Amino acid sequence: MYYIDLAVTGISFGCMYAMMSVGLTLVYGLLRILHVAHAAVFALGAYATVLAANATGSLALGFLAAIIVTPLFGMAIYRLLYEPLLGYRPDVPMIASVGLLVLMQDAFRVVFGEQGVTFRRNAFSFTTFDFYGVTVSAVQIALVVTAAIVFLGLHLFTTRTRIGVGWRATVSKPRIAASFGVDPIKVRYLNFAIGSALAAIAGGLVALLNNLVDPAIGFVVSYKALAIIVLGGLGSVRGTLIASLVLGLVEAYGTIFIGAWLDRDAIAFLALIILLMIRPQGFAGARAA
Amino acid sequence: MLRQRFKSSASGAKALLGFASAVVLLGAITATPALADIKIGFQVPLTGPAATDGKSAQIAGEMAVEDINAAGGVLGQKVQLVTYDDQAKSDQAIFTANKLIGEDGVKLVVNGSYSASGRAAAPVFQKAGVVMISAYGVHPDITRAGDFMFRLVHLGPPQGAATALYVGQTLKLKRISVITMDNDYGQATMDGFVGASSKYGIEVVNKYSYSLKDRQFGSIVASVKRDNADGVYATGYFFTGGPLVAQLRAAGITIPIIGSQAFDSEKFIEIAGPAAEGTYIIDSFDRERKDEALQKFFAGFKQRAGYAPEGVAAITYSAFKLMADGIKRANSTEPKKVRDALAATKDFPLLEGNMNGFNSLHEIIMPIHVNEIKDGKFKPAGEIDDLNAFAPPEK
Amino acid sequence: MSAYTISIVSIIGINVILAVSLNMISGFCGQISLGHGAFFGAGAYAAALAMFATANVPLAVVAGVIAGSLLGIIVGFASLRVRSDFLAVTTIGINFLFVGFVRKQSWLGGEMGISGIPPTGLGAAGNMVMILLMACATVALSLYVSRSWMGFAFRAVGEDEQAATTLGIGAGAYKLAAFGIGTALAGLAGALYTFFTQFITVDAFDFIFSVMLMAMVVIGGIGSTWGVVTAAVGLTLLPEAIRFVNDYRLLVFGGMLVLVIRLAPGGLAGLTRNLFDRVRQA
Amino acid sequence: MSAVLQLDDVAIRFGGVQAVGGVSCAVEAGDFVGLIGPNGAGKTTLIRIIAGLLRPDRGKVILGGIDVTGDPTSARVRCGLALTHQIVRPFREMTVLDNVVLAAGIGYTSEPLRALLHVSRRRESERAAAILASVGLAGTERKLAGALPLGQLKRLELARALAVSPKVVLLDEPLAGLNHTEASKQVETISEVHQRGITVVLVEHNLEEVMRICRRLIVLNNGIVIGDGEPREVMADPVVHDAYVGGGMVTHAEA
Repeated sequence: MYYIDLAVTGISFGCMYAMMSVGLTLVYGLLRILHVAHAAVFALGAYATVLAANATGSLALGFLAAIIVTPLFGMAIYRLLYEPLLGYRPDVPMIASVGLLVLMQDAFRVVFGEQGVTFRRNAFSFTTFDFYGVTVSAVQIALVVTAAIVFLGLHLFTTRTRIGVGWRATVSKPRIAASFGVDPIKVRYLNFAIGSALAAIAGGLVALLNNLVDPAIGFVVSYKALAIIVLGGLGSVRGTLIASLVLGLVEAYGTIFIGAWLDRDAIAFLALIILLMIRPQGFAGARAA
Repeated sequence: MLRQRFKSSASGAKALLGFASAVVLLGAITATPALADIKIGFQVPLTGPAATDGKSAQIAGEMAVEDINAAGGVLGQKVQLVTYDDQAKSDQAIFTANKLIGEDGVKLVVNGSYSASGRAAAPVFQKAGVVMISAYGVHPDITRAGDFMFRLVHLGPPQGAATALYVGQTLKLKRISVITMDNDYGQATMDGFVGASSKYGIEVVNKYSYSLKDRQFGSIVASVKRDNADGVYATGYFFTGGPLVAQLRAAGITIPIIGSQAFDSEKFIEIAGPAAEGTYIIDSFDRERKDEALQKFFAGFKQRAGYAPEGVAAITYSAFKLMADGIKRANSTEPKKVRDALAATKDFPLLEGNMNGFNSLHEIIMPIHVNEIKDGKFKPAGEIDDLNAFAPPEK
Repeated sequence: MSAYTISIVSIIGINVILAVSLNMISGFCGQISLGHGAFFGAGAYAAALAMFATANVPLAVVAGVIAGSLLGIIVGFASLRVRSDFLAVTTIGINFLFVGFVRKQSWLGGEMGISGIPPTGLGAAGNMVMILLMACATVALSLYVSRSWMGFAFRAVGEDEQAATTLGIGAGAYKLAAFGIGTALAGLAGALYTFFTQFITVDAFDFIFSVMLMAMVVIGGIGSTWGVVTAAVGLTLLPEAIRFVNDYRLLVFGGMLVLVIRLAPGGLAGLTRNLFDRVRQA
Repeated sequence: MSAVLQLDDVAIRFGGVQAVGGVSCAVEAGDFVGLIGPNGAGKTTLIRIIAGLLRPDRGKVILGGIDVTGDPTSARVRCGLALTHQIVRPFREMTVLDNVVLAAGIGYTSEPLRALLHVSRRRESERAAAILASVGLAGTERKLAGALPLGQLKRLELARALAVSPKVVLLDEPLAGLNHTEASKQVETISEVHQRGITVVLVEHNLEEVMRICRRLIVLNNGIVIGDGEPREVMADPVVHDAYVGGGMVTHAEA
């Protein structure tokens, strides 16, 4: 039972990481930018969820607010920060992005306070189910289900809809896609909008799970998601999903078995560095090379 | 590359200049000092990971000084607060300590910050002959720096030892799983608990640790569940303890949970919600004590900060009150005299209750209060007053 | 000179060494490193252990330099294997690994850090003079390197590795050299920091600190020694001089980083050059 | 005469494709060799192997008598090989002169420590200026390389190759993308290079020019050498002819 409990923990971590990182990997795939400020988008999503939910008394409205606000923010980042920097080498927008994250994190502190915000009513957080001795919380189930829906939806969107196919084509072969009438600029905005919305959902769920949104909430995302998308072979959605789940599981077991000499954050990077030394191109191979 | 496009940056230059001058202007407005007679230095972490506690400490410090001045000041003089952000970092602490000494000519200081700051600042103040009261820095090094150093919080190890006493004798729990927060406070307190546990017949079933940034404890929760212990003791802050307790309870773990001092915040109850019920918090201050100063502080702080004061706020407030009292008894602001007056403190009323005094190392001697969360409120759950059981180290 | 002035000058000196050394790696040679704090920390811890073992200042400096550069050369080897944007993530990873590892090592004081490090015996003012001398030496070295054939080759490697290779420049050897020199200097800064504080905890060497250093390099003008020195001095003094900056330190630094990259990618150095060009034209 | 560049049974496979299948040849000092072949014949792969960008599955690359098969590009350059890229790769943020000075400083830059210990660039600057003049780029020294038009960049590429004092230069399509006038100028320069005693290996699509200036022709098809010798004789060989016509490449070989 114990190991199953750990696995449940690991899988729910993994789903959470996957939703945090997928936006990052989409941006990288399209623009070759390490969008570190994605973590600020995630944090904004968490704040929007909790604040709107507290104001309206409805969790659904909270999430709705988050997936309206964050895509706008994400697209604004693209328009105001990245677009003018596209001509430079990729380090340049990345450093700007780090700057934006630091700025936003401090801005959250100044605006929403050091203490953080909690849900006023959050029965959801404290609901659990027992499956033959394995305890699963409602939020964990929500995480896994949402992640499944999101990734399935993303898959369908990019294979079945016109705009989705155009999007995927733009990511892999921008010139050809453009010649078939796909507007690459529109695709970029779409990319930021979808990636940001997913981060917002992840943010809202993490807020529920912790029942706390503090200014540091995005910080963990910023570096762990970076490790994940590199592990996943930058730009690969499937690789990101796999890397997230693997990392979630490694952390769930690792916290117990190697926690005595390395802390949890370092585990992700240890895995990352080992992998990069063996396979410099990441899990999913040469797709982005 | 970056160098490539500097030609197009004329507009950038203007924007930067504009920004810089705006900053300078703002600085000029806020930097004008008010003249006052007795300066008390104040180091608090206003930015960085410790900002949560720093903010509370800052508000409490300001309130204390206002209250002191409203009551006519000390020795007929007003008290002026000189506050610096130390980011709870050692280099910034040294830096601001030197600034307090050199620039502001401060002779008396309250360090309202974590150990990393207090440990670094203590030798600097000691060397300069400046009295420092560490409000809530728990590392032993602080008072070991010398005789100008005082501490108003119980050291980590004595807190842990007192917890063991309470868990073993009052709660009568035998098998305990322990969860340590990975920072100096969490570790030192846990060391005290584990060291004293055998004395009270406690068996530590398993030890776990987490980092300050963790908010999800799935693995630890699953492990605690498997341990099948009689109770859980965790060190941490309210923002880690809240999610931890919520997740332990959510996993169906119903055994008693004992939390360390820094769980002490209304926010803890807010975060953990109904799961907070029944949690014991060791060295948490008694909010119901019939004490006018306490109730006034409570109301005032809440109004000012928008949230209820936690232990950190109360102890910082008390530190200023004690400093003022020391000056009064010394009848001088001369650091040496204030130091001697402080060392001789007897039965001084802190917000948390009466302190007995300081020992030879200027560590506080005072019973430890325990709260239990009931109906979403802090309710007294006894005092640990066997002072010998958790006596701090002597010189 | 007041104790305050001494300590601020000391910190400025240390930051100058760190920013200039990072500029050698990221500015001269184009290898973006966001984990400079790790090398700084390695130097600080090594120097602390050396001070406990021998109380010999030169030895502790050497220990710091060696520890910094050893770790740096390991990372340098990693940089040979990974693409440039992977390198940034790898160096972030090194920073987190360093912090995460030291946190759990009781022989390094774990969370408690190491305190009571024996003093250098030079006093605060003496330490400051030593730090300043080292900072000047670092700046001189940086200026020299940028003028030497090595600096020339660094620029080539930073701009186009493959093209450099076809001119007989072994890009790998130069990347290693850049990491080796830059991180040795970071180790030196670590040793000096240890002398200055006599107390170290691992939090002082975290990722955010590395970002601050990168901010100094970018704001100063990546690749320009004088620009970076100016930024290191300015950004250290700014929070001291202006209360607003002190209270909203990260807000201001983050904002400046964004604004500079967005509006003046050449940093301070670029702005001055630009101004100079215009004056000349007028 | 001894071989400055020798290939010994060089072969490489990509997945299921034998891109180069056992090429052996020797280039004598002072020779002027054209390497041609239809698209997909393995020319680019072979050049990348010679340059050290790819490692062959078997066989050896020997430069001036030294086996360099395992060495990186930079080491080969130090052994006397110079390269120009098909797609120009100048250091765009350096001046034209600096681009060449850097190449001329190979004596220093080949060794980081030596590079660290030397500062003066006077001699190299003078040499670089002379080389620039010899390729017809006099007057552009102070411009940023990124600001030059393609025709001049191609010549800059050549100037850089010359500045490393090579024994043999490997020119990868130095005429591609140039208009007629520019191309014939470039051919002239290449001839001058050869007259200075530098061995030239030229990979070029422009068969007309290749036939005109090369002394020897090596023809690749499907990864193997199908013709080697005096240009006219080689092109008269029916095997070569078939390969070209079969490869869909209409040539002016007989013109």
